[in-house]
Formats: sequence, C-alpha cells, structure tokens
Amino acid sequence: MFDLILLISLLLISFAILVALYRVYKGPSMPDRIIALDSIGINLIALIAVFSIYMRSTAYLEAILLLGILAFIGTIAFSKFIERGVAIERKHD
Amino acid sequence: MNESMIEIIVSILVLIGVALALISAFGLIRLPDVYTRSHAATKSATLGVLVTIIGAFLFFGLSEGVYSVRLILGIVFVFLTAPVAGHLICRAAYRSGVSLAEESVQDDLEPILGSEEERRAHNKERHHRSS
Amino acid sequence: MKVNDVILQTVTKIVVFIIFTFAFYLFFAGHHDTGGGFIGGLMAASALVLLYLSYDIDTISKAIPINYRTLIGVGVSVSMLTGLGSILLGFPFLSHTFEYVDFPFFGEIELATSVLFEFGVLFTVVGGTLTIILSISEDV
Amino acid sequence: MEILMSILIGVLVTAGTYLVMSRSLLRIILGTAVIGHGALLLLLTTAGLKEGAPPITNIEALSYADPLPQALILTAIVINFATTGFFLVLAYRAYKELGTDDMDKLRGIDDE
Amino acid sequence: MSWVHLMIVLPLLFAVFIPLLYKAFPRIHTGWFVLVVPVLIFGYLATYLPMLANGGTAIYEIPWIPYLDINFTVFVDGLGLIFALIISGIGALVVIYSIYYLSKAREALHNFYVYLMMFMGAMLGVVLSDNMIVLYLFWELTSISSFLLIAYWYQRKQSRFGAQKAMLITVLGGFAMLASIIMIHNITGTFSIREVIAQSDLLVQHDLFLPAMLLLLLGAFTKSAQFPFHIWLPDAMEAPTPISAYLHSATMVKAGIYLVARFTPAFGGTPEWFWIVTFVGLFTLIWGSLNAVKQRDLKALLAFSTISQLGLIMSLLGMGSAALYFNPGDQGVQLHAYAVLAAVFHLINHSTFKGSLFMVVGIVDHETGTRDMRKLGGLMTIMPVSFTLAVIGSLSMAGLPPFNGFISKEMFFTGTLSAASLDIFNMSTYGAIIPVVAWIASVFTFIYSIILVYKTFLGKYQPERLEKKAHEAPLGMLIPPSILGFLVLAIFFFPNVVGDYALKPMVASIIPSAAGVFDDYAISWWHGFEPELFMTMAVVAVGLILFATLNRWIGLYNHMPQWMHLNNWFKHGLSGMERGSHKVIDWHMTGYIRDYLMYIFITIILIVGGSYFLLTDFTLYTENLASISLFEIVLALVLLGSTVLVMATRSRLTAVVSVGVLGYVVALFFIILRAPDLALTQLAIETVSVALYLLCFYHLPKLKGRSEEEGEKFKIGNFIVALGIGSLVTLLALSVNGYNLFEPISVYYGDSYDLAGAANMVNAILADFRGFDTFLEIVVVAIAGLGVYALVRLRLEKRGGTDESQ
Amino acid sequence: MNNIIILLLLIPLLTGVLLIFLRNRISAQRWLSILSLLAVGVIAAIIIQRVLNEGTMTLNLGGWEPPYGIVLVADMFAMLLVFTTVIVGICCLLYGFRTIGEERERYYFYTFIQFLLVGVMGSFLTGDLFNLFVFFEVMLLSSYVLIALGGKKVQLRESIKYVLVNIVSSMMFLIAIAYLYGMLGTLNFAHMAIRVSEAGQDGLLTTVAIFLMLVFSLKAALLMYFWLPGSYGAPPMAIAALFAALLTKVGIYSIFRVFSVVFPHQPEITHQLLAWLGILTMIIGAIGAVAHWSLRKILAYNVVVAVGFMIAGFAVFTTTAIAGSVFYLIHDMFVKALLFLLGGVMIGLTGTDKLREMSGMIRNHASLGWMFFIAALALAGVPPLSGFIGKLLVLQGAIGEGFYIIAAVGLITSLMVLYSVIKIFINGFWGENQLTVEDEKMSTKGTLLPSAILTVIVIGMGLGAEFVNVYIMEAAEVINNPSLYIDAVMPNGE
Repeated sequence: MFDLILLISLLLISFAILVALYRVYKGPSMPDRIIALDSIGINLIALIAVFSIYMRSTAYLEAILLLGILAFIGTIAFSKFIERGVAIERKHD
Repeated sequence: MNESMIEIIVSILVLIGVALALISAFGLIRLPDVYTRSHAATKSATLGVLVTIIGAFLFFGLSEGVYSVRLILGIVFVFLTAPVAGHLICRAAYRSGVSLAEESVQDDLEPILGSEEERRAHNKERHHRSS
Repeated sequence: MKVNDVILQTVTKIVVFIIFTFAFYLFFAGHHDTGGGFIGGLMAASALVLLYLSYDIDTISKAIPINYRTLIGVGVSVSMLTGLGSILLGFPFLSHTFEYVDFPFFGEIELATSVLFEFGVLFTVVGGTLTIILSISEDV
Repeated sequence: MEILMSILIGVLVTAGTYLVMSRSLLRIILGTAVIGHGALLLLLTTAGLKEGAPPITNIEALSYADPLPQALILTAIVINFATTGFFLVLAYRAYKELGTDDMDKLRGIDDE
Repeated sequence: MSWVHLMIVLPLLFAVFIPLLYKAFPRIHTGWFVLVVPVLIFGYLATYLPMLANGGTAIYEIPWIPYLDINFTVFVDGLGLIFALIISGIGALVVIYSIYYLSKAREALHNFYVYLMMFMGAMLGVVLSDNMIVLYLFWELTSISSFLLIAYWYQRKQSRFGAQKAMLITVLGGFAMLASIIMIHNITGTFSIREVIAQSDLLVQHDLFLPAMLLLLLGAFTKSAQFPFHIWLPDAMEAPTPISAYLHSATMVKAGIYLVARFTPAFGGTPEWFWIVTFVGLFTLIWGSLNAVKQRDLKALLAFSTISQLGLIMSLLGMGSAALYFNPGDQGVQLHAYAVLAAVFHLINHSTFKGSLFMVVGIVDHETGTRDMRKLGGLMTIMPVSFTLAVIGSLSMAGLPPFNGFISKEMFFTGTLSAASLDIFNMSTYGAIIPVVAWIASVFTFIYSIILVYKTFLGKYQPERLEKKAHEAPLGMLIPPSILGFLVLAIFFFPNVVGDYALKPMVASIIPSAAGVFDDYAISWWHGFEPELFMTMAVVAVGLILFATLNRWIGLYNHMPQWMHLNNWFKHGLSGMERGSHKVIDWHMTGYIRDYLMYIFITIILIVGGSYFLLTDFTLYTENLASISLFEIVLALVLLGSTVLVMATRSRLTAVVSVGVLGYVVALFFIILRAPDLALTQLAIETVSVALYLLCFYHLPKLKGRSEEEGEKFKIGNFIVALGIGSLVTLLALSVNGYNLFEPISVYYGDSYDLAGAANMVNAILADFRGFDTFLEIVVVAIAGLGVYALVRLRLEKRGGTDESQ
Repeated sequence: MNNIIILLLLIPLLTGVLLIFLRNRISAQRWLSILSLLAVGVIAAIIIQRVLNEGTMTLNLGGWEPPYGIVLVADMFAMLLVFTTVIVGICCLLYGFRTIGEERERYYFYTFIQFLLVGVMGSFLTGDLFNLFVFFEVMLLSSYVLIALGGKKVQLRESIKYVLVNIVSSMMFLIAIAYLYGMLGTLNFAHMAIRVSEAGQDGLLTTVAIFLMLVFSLKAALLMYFWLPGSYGAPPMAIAALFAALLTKVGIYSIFRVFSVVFPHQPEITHQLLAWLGILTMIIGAIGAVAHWSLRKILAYNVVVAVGFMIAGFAVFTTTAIAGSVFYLIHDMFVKALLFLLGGVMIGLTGTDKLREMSGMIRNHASLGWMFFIAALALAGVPPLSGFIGKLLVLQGAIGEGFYIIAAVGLITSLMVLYSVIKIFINGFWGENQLTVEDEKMSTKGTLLPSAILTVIVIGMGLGAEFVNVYIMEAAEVINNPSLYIDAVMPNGE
C-alpha cells in the first residue's frame, strides 16, 4: 500500500514535470521558461525524495541538496542573463 | 513508533507535497502571465517540496534511525533560496518588458521604470551593447 | 536603470557557506558514500560561480585572489605527486594505502592517500570549470 | 527493462546522429551531447541492469549493481563535458570570427 | 669488403668531396679531379680480364641485412665486368669531354659531377651486384641520377618535363622489377642471382613464372627504352650532351639489356621469353629507325637511333635465348648462342660509335649553337676532324665496312636467319618475319646514318642561321670521340681481341651451356658470299635510292595518325590522371562536414550492419531481464518527448532546454539504475553544460526552423542514415544483452572496503583501482580549461604577421 | 614491478604542468620541454634494451593485478613507437621554437604538446581498453586545442570539422566499449583475449570487433579519411607535422593491437576486411595526392596513402608482412614529420602553399631542396632509404600469401606518391628563382636542424636496417604471437 502510494506520487510528480515542460516549450517569454525550469528543478527534488523513500535508500539524498543548489544558481544566472545580457559581469555598474 | 504509523505519516506528507506540486503545475498552465505563473511555481511548489522532503526526513529518521543532515541542509536551502529566485525572475521579466496579463488592474512600477515598450527597448539596447 | 542586488547578495553570503559545506561533505563522503572529488569540486565551483553571479568578477577576484589556471596546475600536480610518492616508496605508480588511526576525541578515523589524490581532482575541477566559465563570461 | 533501454538508446543515437548532420553549429553540438547520453546509457545497459542496491557496501544488500560501468561512465561524463565545453567555445569563437554558425558556409574549399 | 666493392662505392664517396673541391679550387675545372675516379676503376677492373679469359669468376660479399638475405655481394663475371669496363672507360672519356663542354665560369659544376659520380657508382653497382635487392637499389639510383642529370639545366621547362618523364617511366619499371624480384624470392627463397639461376627449373615451373617474367621484362624494357616505353628517351636529350652520350646511349639504357642478359639463364629457353624479348626488340628496332629518319634535331635523331639499336640488341638476346632450350652439346646451342654473341658484340660496338657520334653532335651544338639540321650544313671544311669522326661513327652505325658495325650487323643477320629456321616455339609459321623486319629496319638505319652526315657536314653552309661563328672544337673535346673512333676501326680489324677477352666470357655468362662452344671460333669480317652479305648490299642499294628520293616520301610521316604519337599518350595520360583525380576528389571532398559525416555513418552502417546480418542471427533475449515499472515508462516517454523536441524545434532556446531536460532525465535513469554517483555528477554537469550553451549561443542568429524556406528542412536522407545508425546500435545492444558467457570482473570490487578502504565501490574504482583513468580525466579537464582560455584570449587573426600557416 | 614505464608518461605530464606555472618565461619553457623529451627518450631507450633482453615488461598501476586494475604494457612494438614518438616530438619542438611565435608559446603551446605526447605514448602503452579511450581523449583534446591555437579563420573553420568528427568517433568508441564490456565483462586486452578464445570468436563478437575496427579506422584515417586533409592544412606546420606523424598512427596501432591480441581468430573476415579497407585507402589517398597542386594537400593525402599501406600489410598477417608494416609505421612517422617540416619551411619562405606560385628555391636553399628530395624518395620506398625495407617486407608477405592486389596497388600508389612529391620538388625547387633572400617571408635559420636530424634517421634506418631489424622483428614477433603478450600481462592466467 505504502509503496503504491509512493509510486503514484512518483507518477504524479512526473506529470507535474511534464506540464512544466510544456510551459518551457510554449514560453511565450523567456522568464516563463525560466520559471517553468525552476519548478521542474524543484519537482525533481521532490521526485528524488519520494524515490529514495521508495527505494529505502539514503544513497540519493545528496542529489536533493545538489539539485536545490543547481536550480538556484541556474535560475539566478538565467534571470541575470535576461535582465542584463550577461550572467557574470566584469564590473558592477 | 511502529512501521505502519510511520508509513501513514509519511504518506500523508508526501501526498500533500504531490498535491501542491500538481496544483502549482496546474497554475503554471492556467494562469495568464509570467507574474502570476511565478506565483504558482515558486510558492506552492516550494511548499510542496518542503513537505515532501520533511516526509523523507521523517521516514529515514524514524524507520531507519538515520537523521540525515543533508536533508536538513536541503530543507534550509530550498527555504532560503526559492523566494529569492522567484523575486529575481519576476524582476528580470518586468525589466525586460514582459507584458502583464490583460486582466491586470494596476502596474505600480510603471512610473518608476518606464512603460513596457521603453523597458523592452532599453533591454534590447543593453543586450546589443554588451555583445 | 540602476540594478539593486542587495537581496541576492545577502542570501548569497549565507548560501555560499551551505554550498561549501556541502561540497566538502560530498568530497569526504565520497570515500564511503556517494560523492567524491569530482562532484565536490563541481559544487565548490558552483559556489564560486554563485559569488561571481551575485557580485562581479573584479570584486570577487580581489576577495579571492586565485588564478584558476594555476589552480589547474596545482590540482594535476597534487594528484601526480601522490602517485610519485608511491614510486619513491617503491610501489607501483598510484598505489594507495589507508590506515585507521585512533585520534583522541574524534575516535577512529581513516586516513587514505586516495583522499590526497582526490584533492588534486577537486582543485583541477574547480580550476578547469571556472577557467572555462570566466573566460567565456569575460569575452561576451 | 533492457529492451526498453536499448530502444531508448537507439532513439537517442538516431536523434543525435540526425542533429550532428544539421547545418547549425548549435544543433550539431547538441547532437553530440545527445549521442553522448545514448552511449553512456548503453554502457550501463549492456553491463546488465541488476536489481541490486547501489554499489556502496555500507548499504546492506544481497547484490549490488555493477560498479565498473558506473566508474567508466563517470569518467566518460567528465571527458564529454570537457570536450563539449571546448567545442562550444570553439564554435562560439568561430561564429564571432567567421560570422556564421551555418556549417554550409564553412566549407573552405580554397583550391587552385 | 673487397677492392671491387670499393670500386663501386668509390664514385659515391668521391661525390661527397666534389662540392668541397669545387669550393676549394675555383680556378681548376672540377672535372680534372673527377677524372681520376673512372680511370682508377677502369685500370683496376681491367686486371680481371685475364681471369675472365680463362673462364674464371670472382665473388666478394659484405653483409648488409643478412637477416633478410640482403647482402652487398659482388659477382665478377664476363657480363658484369665488360659492362663495368664500358661504364668506367666511357665514363673517363665523358669526363674529359665534359671538361671542355661545360664552362667553368657559368655552370654549377659541383652538381654536375656529383650526379655523374652517383650515376657511375650506381651503374657499376647494377652490373656487379649479385643480390637482386642490391641490384634494385642501384637500379633506382640510376633512375634518380638520370633524373637529376636530365634536369641539370633545371631552369628550362623542357628539361624538367623530360626529367620527370624519364623518372616516372623508369621508376615504374623499377617497381615492376621489385615485384618480380619478390616473386622470384618467394619461389626460390633467395635473392642471389646465381642461386636463382641454379634453381631455374623450379622457377620456370612455378605458377608465378609468367608474372615474374613479365614484370622483370617491364623493368628492363622501360630502362632500355623499348617500345612503347621508349618515349622518355628523346625527351631525355635535354640533358647536357656528355650525359646523353654517357647515360642515354652507352650505359644506362643498356642496363635493361644487362638485366635481360643476366636473367636469360633463369628465364630463357621458354617460348614466352623468346617471343616477348625478340619481338619487342624487333618492333623497337623498326619503330626507332622509322622515326629517326623524320627527326630534324640531331640529338633526337640519335635518340631514336639509340632506341632502334637497343631494340636490335634486345631482339638478338631474345633469339639467342633459344639456345637454352637445347641440352648442352646440341648443335642448336651453338647455332643460337651465336645470336647472343652478336648481341654482346653489337652492344660494345654501339657504345663506341654511338658515344663518338653523340660527342660529335655535342661539338657541333657547342660550336654552332644549334642542333637543327635545317640550319646546319657544309661544316665539313670548317670542322674536318669532327666530320671524319662523324663519318666513322655513322658508317659503322649503318653497318658498312671497314667499321665494327659491319661485323655485328652481319652477325645480326645471321642470327635472324637462324632464328627464322628455328622449329621450336611455333617459329616455323612466323619465323620468316624476323629477317624481313630486320632488313627493313637496316635500310632505314642506313638512311638516317647518311642523313646525319649529309645534312650536317655536306650541303650548303648557312652561317646566317647559326648563333655562333662555327669553328673546329678544341683539342680536348676532340680527343674522347677520336679514341672511340679509333676503337671503331680497331675492333673491325682485330675483332678477336674483343672476342676472346670480352665476348666469349659474356656469352658464357648469358648462355652457360654455350661456355665452351665458341672456344675455337674466330670472328672475322669476311665469310664469303653468304646471304648476309647480299642483304647488306641490298640495304646499301635500297638505302641510297630512298635517300636520294627522300624529299618525295618524307611527307608521308605527316600522315601518321595522331594515336601513333605515343608521346601524346603519355602527356594526355598524365594530365588526364590529374584531371580525373581532381574530379574524384572534388566530387566527394565537398568541404561540407555533413557530407563527410554522412559517408562515415554510411560506411559504418554498411560494414557493421552487413557483418551483423551475415554473421549473427538475431534473437531477442527475454530471460533475466530487469523489470519495468510504470514510472520508468513515464520517464522514457519524457526522454522520447524531449528528444523529439530537440529535433523538431526551431527555437534555439527550446533546443537547449530540451537537451537539458534530456540530461536530467538521464540522471533520473541513473538513479533508477542504482547509480547515485552518476546521477549527482550528471545533474551537476548537465546544469553547467546548459549554462555554457546559453552563454555561448545567446548572440547567434536565430536557429532556422524547418518551416522557413532556406532553413533546415527535415532531411529525409539524413534521417534515414541516422535511423540506420540508431537501429544498428539498438540491434547490437539487444544481441549483446543476451550474451552472458562471462561474469564481469567487477565482482572483485565488491571487497572494495577491504581492498581499498572505501565502501563506495565506484569511488574506490575511480580513486584507486582505476585511479589512472581519473588522473588522466583531470588532465583532460585541465587541457580543456587551458584550451578554452587560450582560444578566447589568443587571436592571431588581427595581427596578420608571417605565420607560415597562412 | 617496473615503475620506469610510468616515467615515460609522468615526465612529460609533470613538465606540462610545470610549464603552466612558467607561462611568461618562454626560454625556460623551451628548455624544459626539450629536456623532458630528451629524458623520456633516454628512458625509452633503456626500456627497449631491457625488453629486448628480458621480454615484455608490465606495470600494474596502483599495484592491482590485471584485469582489475590498469596495466601498462611495454612490449617491443609499443616501445618502438614510443621512442619514435619522442624523437619526432623533439624535432617538431625544435622547429616550433623558430616558427610557432611568442604568442602561442605564451598560451601554453608547450604544455599542450607535452600532453599530446602523453596521450600518444599512453595509447601505445596501455593494456586496457577503456584506458585507451581515455588516452585517446587526452591526445585528442590536446590536438583540438593545438589545431585551433591562434584562432585564425582557417584554423577555426577546419578545427570545427576535426573536432566534430573526432567527437563522433569517440562516441562510437564508447559504444563499442559498452558492447565489449557487456559481452566479455572485462576491459583488459589480455583478459579479453583469454575470454574471446575461450568463448570462440563467434559472429556477434566479430561484428562488435568490426565496429571497434571502424572506430579505430576513423582515427587512423583508414577509408574514413575525409576529415584529414582539411584539418592537417590548418595549423602551423610544427603542429601539422606532429599530427601527421603521430595521430593517425595511434589508430593504426590500436588496430594492430586489438586485431592481433584480442580478435585474431577470424582473419578470413576481419583481416580480409582490413585488407580491402587498406587497398581502397591507398587508392583514394594516391588519387588525392595526385590531384592537388597545393603543398599541404599533397602531403596530407600522402598520410592517407601510408595508412592504407600499413593496414594492408598488417592484414596479410604473416610475420614478414607484419614486420614490414611495423618497419613502415616507424619509417612513416619519421618521414611524415620530415616532409611536413620541410614543407613548412617552403611555405614559410614563399608565403604560399600553391605549387604554381613557387619556383627555383634550390638556388638559395640547396640543403632544403636535397632534404626534400631524399624525403620524397624515402616516401616512395626507394632504397636504401627507410621506406624500402618496410615496403619490401610487406610486398613479400603479400605476394607470398597471394594478396597480389595489395602488392599491385601498393606499387602503383607508390609511383603516384612519387609523382606527387616529385611534383613538389620540380615546381618548388627547380625552375627560375623568383625569390631573393630579402623577399623571403621567413628565415630558415634553425628551422633546418630538425629536418636534418630526421633526414639522417631516414637514411640511417635504411642503411642500418640490420641493426633496426633486431627490434622490428622482436616487435613483429610479439604481434604475431599474442600469447607472449597475454602471458606477460597475466602470467597466472585467469
């Protein structure tokens, strides 16, 4: 029963990711896509969390924080990129 | 605490998380513009994931006795960064001139940052200069 | 149009420490658990990238005066030297050894030369990744 | 699972190969990345997809997944990353210097 | 190491010092130093003559590559030694001649003499080596030195062309000869010519006999300018005249003759050898003489006459080879070996008269500035000595008494007649052709000999058409041809001196079974009224008539069809090859990388796919497979979706993001497939990669979608190829999955905790078991990092500069 | 335990890393890089002598017994190639000192060269399939950087193609490794060989082997040479020479190694295929060499011809032919480097690589001309230069085994090769001299020394063939008799 719930959860989260992907594809603007990507990242975290429960294994827990970090940095980079055209500035203006 | 209790608690937490994730996904599709979508994506999804991670944390802590520091760090991290990320995206969106939904009633920033077209032009020029 | 990054910078200051901690955790965990020099290096690099993102190259270069190209060299040499050590001791190149040492307070800790090797990996990865990212960023 | 994976790998390789033959540099680079994914998955698949635990002895398990392909893939990932990184920058420089990312304009037949 | 070795190497060694001498003694003509060498060699080798006359031979050996049975073995027998004497003797004369011919002030003498010495050493090596590989070595060296000598005046386009042509043709022959040598070696197991001859029976019966023989003859024919390979020789006349006299009449072109003679004991006695050598020789004889008549350049005339004479000698060798068919002691041996005697005799005679003729022509050229017979004439009174020498040479060539050419020509007729009467090798049907062809060729030989003398020295003197004021040549230039002219006469009167010391030993080498048959035979110029004499008289009569009516029929040559000009064949062949190659290259080397990849993929599909279908039978293994859960199917669908999206999208961003998603899904697969380390790394790497894609490609023009006109249409061809590769990979993967014969070695790593002190096996492998891979992997990262830095920073384009890469 | 083997790789690696720190001290960089190679050369010579006396040496890296760890195998074949690599490397470096320019030197040129050599030598030495892949990558990545270093237009344009093709081939390599590991469960050559012969080389294994063969072919420019002419024409000649001499050889080496040790059981399929690939390659290479009037292109296509010849020689698969192939392989490394370096000087002097725009250089540059002439003859296999013995042995083997087509094509293409290079000589060195010393774009000062060294080697290898043969035969013996290799790597069996 428990495993079934987890499995269903996994499916649902995957579905959420698919939906977000649709948004990435559709746009229409860059920020829309980034938002969608960000939420994919976050959903992925949830996915892995559920999956590690499902697997009864702590081996994947690192991935959670890692994804969090990457999603954050990615989002920041993208937004700066859109806002200013460069991600990393030589000098702040 | 016995096995089934743990499983029930964890199940509930996970299901809440998944529900939130689904809601935010729904929002991502249905809401009309970037700003509202970001609302759905960053807030409810963050909450969803936090709940799920807590579920995982409890599961491993209670059933296997492993209180994972990584998970706590993860929770803290998501908690800290998600709002900032959402903020930055919205700002970027606004500054690069993404239009508000037609249903929008008010735009408080317009007097300060200029009209949509101005911002878009400015943004274009900026990109042009930096390339 | 002045851009204000205060929120980002404030959060960054905290987050960077989390990332660094995580990076070092991954690095040391690698021996017995998921992780390792490479992924640790990437995490450390991403922390640095975050810094560059929130501030700018000039500021960070002043704060952290590392030439990443030199860091690459250092990394490769560290790995190589651990291997050379085994040669000098008359073992085949890159022979590793490990010992469990009882430290007061900390209890039994494993000391392995492969950790030293992994340090080299970490440095190289940090150096390499940042050299690539910064080279491009400066050019754009 | 092996059959599914084999087919997926075939799809990846097909897509990657197709992309590699396009005109635009970016698509070409993406193509190499796609083939790369296929190759990595293949390495894991052909070694046999065991239903064991991750190859960490801390985890008590009857059987573990084959660790060797994983190590190989890890090395390959890093190498692919380095190569892709370099290729990207090369493409970028070429674009800036030659003013195009269209491979058809990069023929360079300058013969007698 | 023996003195004979030294004699071969001496010119080569001396060549090293020539440039030094040239620099050190600018006042003395370098030729004087060089002269020492051939004189020394001639002197030393002449001491072997008595030994030969007694039927002896000598062998000396220096090991070179004993492992491969390649040794520098010299073998002094009649054939080799007489050739060597001709080479060094005429070499000495040519050096003297060249001292006066080539100006000390204007010419790069050191080059000239270096090449000359190279050639001399090489030629001596060819005729004295016993080892076929060493022979081949020197053989190629003669081609090369000839190449260099022909292009001595390399500023002239014609010289370069002639040199290239000569080299290509002779080297082609050389390669053929090499193949033949290897075949012979594979049959007999030795490179030594003597041992090959000893195993002649084995050779003749082997399957490879015919190819080996043909290839060997190809080598000989190209070198000796036999039809149709003679075309290089007229162009080789661009060389300075001493060289023409030396290489292209007296020595190098005879290397082919030498080769045929040398291998006659091995291959001779078979119908194939007889027919090919005889008829190629005869055809060359007549072709050369016919063509010589129409030439207007003196040297061209001599070139064709040389071709013709070489054909004569070749055909004689061919006819003589019939002697080997008979057992020793048979009457046939003497009868047919007589042709070989004639061959070697004519060979020597040809060297004397043709050498002197070339030198005379050189004198005419040198003193008047032209070799065009239309401009020349009436030089008899101005250059009396030259005239005399020319008459001697020409009449000897024409086969008239009292010159040595007469004797050998008579012997030639005898040879043809006896060959015609041969009743083996199907000769009874075709044999009659031989004397007829020989006779016709002799008529034309007679005509061009007369033309040579008449047009140059008789007729009207036309000083206004000459570039220089003509006068007799200096004494030094006249001495060498005079010596040769003297020999022409001397041999006529004392043929048996040559006969005993040179000809009989030579025949003994060529037809071993004829070793004793000529012991009591004496050559003489008078045999009574035999058919040969009538043939000669007819030649003179018809020749004179034709010469008198020359202007009436010379126009016939203009009607020669175009295809008969073999030169054009060569020219067009060469340029055709170049053009054809260019077409082939242009056709497939388009410069489009897409095409190249397409070829590569198609090759892989064809070869691997082909072998898959030919070698394996496909079965789908369904045992022991891991289970699939629904969740995995969803992931697979996501993967499929994003893959299709990458291919389908027209937006660059979408493509990048889709690849990113793909990467993430792959990471999830890693998680499912129990590879947490991989998942982590993949996640991190994918993020960085996507960031890099975007960083680099933000500024590029919009990715063209398939809907746009010029944009990337969906290319069905590309897709089929891609699908082919993909299916191949899948098929192989499916087959491989069913192949479970072996336990993977990774079981060993299960004990990683005890072995390497690490619980994480993957990490233990990375850091310890296969730490070297990891180490190299960071080297790769280092290279990539530094490379990117250098690529972004270093821009030489703007600077221009003298980088040789542009 | 033979740690000395690893020094062959460690010294250049260490030097390469050290040079990163010495970025701005160019003369120090030069000295160090030469010294490093000299040291490697000496060590290689020592190892060669030891191998000659004691047989194949192996080093189990990390002390792990094969097949569990990575093993370096120094057999005669590999060591000869390593030694040749070092010498070629030294010569190209010496040439580079004069021509490569300070900017490139400042941007880690020497580091990349050292790493490139590590990749090449490592590929020769390693006894492990995956490690071979990694060494390939070290080599390839260095070559990517070197080909693009300087960022000129041609370089960028051609390097993209080069990189792309090689990335694709690396992917194919990975795929092949995946299959092989999936089937055999091991990566060590010797262990693979044991398992293959245990299982019998069935159809599937042969198919996978052919897949691997094509991967190597792509690197070796065997039939799939399309990427080569363009990319060897782009970088400065010091680099192009190094590429021409070394890169394709690694692919050839791999084919030799894998199809002698691991998959020798079905020669009627695999080696027959190799023979045809070799023949086609010779033909097409010769066609390319004849077609062009551009110095770089002619030389590049000549690389292709030689590849075909060596592979065809190997495909004959007798001791004689293999010895010939090995001899030719080594000869080719020297002579290609020589030709490219001389071509570099010619291009440097005239500022063009079009033969029709060159003329009469022998007037002022006699030694250049004669070295080129010798190199051209050696290339065509004229005795007593180095190309001859190899050619002779290969032809001997081919004719002996009835591969007449190989012999015929080998000889005809030799003639075409000769034509193509003599064309360069005739057009470049003969004719009216058009350039005065002042017009010349580059001084020949110091650039002829490396060529002179190589010329001496090319002549010496031919004249001293008996001396060289001792080693060559030993190498051929190892290739022809894989059990020697297998026993050296895994003395205790499985």
